[in-house]
Amino acid sequence: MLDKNGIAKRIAQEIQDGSYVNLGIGIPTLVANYIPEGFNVVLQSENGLLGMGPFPFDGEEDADLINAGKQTVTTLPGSAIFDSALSFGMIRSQKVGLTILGAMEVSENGDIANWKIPGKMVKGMGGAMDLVASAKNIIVAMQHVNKAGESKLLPKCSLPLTGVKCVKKIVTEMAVLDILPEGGFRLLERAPGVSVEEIKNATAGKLVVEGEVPEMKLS
Amino acid sequence: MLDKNGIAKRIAQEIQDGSYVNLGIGIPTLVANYIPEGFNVVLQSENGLLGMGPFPFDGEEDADLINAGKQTVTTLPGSAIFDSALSFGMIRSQKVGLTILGAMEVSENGDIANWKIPGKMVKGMGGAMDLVASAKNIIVAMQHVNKAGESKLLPKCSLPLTGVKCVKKIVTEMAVLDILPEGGFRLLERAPGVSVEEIKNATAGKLVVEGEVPEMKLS
Amino acid sequence: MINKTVKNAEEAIRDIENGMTLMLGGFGLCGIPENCINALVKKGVKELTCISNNAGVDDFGIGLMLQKRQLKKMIASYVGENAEFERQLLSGELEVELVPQGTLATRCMAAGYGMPAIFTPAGVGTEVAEGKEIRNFNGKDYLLEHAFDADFAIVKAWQGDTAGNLIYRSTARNFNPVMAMAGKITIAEVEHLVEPGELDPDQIHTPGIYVHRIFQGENYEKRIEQRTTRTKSEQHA
Amino acid sequence: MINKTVKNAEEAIRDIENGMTLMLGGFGLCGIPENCINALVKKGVKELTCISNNAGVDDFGIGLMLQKRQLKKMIASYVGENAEFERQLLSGELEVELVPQGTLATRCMAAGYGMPAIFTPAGVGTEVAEGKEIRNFNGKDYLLEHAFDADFAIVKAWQGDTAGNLIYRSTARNFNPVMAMAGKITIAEVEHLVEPGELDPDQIHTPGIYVHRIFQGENYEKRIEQRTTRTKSEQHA
Repeated sequence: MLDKNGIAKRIAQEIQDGSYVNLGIGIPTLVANYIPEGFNVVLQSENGLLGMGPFPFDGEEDADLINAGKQTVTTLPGSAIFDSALSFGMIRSQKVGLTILGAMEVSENGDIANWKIPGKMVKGMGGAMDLVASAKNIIVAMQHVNKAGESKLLPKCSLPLTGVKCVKKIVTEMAVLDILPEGGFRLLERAPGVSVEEIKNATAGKLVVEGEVPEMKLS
Repeated sequence: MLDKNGIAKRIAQEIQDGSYVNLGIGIPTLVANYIPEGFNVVLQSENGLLGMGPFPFDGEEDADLINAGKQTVTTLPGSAIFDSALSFGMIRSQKVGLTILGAMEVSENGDIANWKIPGKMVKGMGGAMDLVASAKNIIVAMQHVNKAGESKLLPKCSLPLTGVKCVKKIVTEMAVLDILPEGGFRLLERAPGVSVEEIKNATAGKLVVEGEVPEMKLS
Repeated sequence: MINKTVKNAEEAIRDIENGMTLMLGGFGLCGIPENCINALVKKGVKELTCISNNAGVDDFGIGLMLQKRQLKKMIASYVGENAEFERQLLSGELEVELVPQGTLATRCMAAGYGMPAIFTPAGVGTEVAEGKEIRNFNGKDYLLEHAFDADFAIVKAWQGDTAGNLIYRSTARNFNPVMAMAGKITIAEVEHLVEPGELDPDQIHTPGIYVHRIFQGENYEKRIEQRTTRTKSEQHA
Repeated sequence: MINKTVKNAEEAIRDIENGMTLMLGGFGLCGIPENCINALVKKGVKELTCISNNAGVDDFGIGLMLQKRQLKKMIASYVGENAEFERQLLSGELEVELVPQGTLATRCMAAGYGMPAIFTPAGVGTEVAEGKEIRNFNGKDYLLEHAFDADFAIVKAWQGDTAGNLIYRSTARNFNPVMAMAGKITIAEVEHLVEPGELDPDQIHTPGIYVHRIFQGENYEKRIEQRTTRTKSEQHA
């Protein structure tokens, strides 16, 4: 089983050199810590920042400089600031190639739900609906099962959707999976020490296992 | 009869203090010279300049600073520069309240033609179609008759239209007229020395004369 | 130039009345018009519809107006930081329209650009699309979303001149420029009000033509929502 | 940051081929990508569709490409300064689509904002509206106009950094920012190419994400089309 940092570490392997990436709140934010040294990857924050740098040093926080998670951040040499409309302009026009975000549920056809539990929780979708409707590549970082022990990889989402047929890949504490064009979660990699059987039991949606499934390599 | 400067001078009386105005090429450009002292009027140039100043002094021309007529101009304290999309954004959203432009023909219902003579002249509409489709107040500055002696105030335009039912007022070398809601050129003022009869003869469209028509006051 | 200066927030919001629709700039607590919000709370104007990306926190920003029950309706994209908001929403006291963030920004921009509606793929196939027109362009579905129509837009900038030109600082820019363009009347509060000519025309973010009233705000708290830092020892992490 | 630098105009346009659609920034001769235009003329690539507000003059700007018959089609708003253009148009050698200036700018912007189409009142009731969908919003008619789809956008900026961030100077900005956003591949030539960190993030007009190739141009002529001046004696006119 991976911890949150392990999930982030594995997802970081999906990031290509020379790419623009949007990281959602939670585990996705941690991915930034594992981008390979020497890679030129530019992080976009949808409130209006391209080239997001690390957190500021203690005492150097700037209330005017935050990311989409409302955290104080920094700029880097070559950063650019813009308004929220242009920010989603570059998202909608697919200049931001990869979006990594969390989810409450993912369905076997790539639907995602992550913004609302009717009658219980209404935080809002923020920029997630725009991101999943537009990005070429969408990777979900989440736990395989919820706190009640129920699978979050479902035949069909039960919660209100954030986007349809958009998720390309899922990384959980147990596995790496992608969504097959014809539907179904294809098991690509197992977390260290996790068996295919355990993943099967934790996956409510259709799981496709082709041949030997390798263990993740986390350097 | 007014000369070009006379037309410009009369039109300048239509400009309100505290307003944003777009001046077309030709006579409208001259209007800037007659804006009353002390008036705060901001000229918008649709290539992307708000607060257009006078022509530069000899030797101080800047190739990067031109107006929509491609003339070298200057900025003023408080000017702003922006791209062409935002420029037409402020035109479309009616922040630029008054447009003054030339015309080849105007019809009695307020249609205007000023961009094309089929088979003969194709300069293009530039920003004129956007301006006449959006501005709240549109004043045409033109000669009453063309070089062939034919009236340019017509029952219906013969040339391809620039915009429909948009012209509010017309100032020519002979007269000031507005367009009645039900159609027709209402004669508001005569140029010094010009009779109602002469204006009637030079106007092919329906001319409405109500009572005594005063002579223009050009201070 | 045209002088847009008013004395203070009270004068700027003098004619905001019960039942009006207001846009309020800012993202989270970053770049919010603190002075105007405080003046609205003091004025006690009610039944407002507020368009803003977030709803503040319980004791700051729009949260202050929520506490005084001044809002009839909130149009926002994310309201997760505000318990009082959630309470009013779940109890039915507050009407809420949740809008994808990009759609929210673009519906503001559309108003400022004189475009009555825009197309966006955000929300296709979700409950956001319910009752909306869907149109396919080049094989992809888009929703038709309408421009906002706000009586007032209230924004916060870093610098402004008396002609209404605005410059924002860092990510406090966020929704402020698109809202500044979108109000029937736009009010800008700025940290530094200067004379025309002191701002470089090439660096203006919001041209003054969009701004109707401007004043220098005071006592900015600029509260930080998520103070995240690293220690010097992490410098080479 | 991602380094977008190429050596020069020849390298920047290396893969522009016959029959492609190009956007070219500039208004009149102001802010045009002189280096790339010269390189395109030298390369002799043909059957091009060019989207640009104007068509240059006979011996400068896009006019140079017209003289060499490199254009199949021109999409522009105003072409009054170019006699060779008018000749090719009237003789039928050149296909021309005249587009209202605001529509031209907004169709570029739409591409950069990922919006497939926009609504504008410009051209309603005129021949520009022929064959186009008209839609009424709030009692006013608008035309549905589609985003442009260009293989390359070629723009000129004043300053740029190797990450592709651009700053324009004065009204040489014009169409450049909206075209920079709109190309499948965007090429920027700049007067001053600097290292990342030398440009203030708050002052960037075009964020580098939109720019694929950048180089420092040379020998800018920056020709003035209408040199208009006043004498010092007119100072107090």
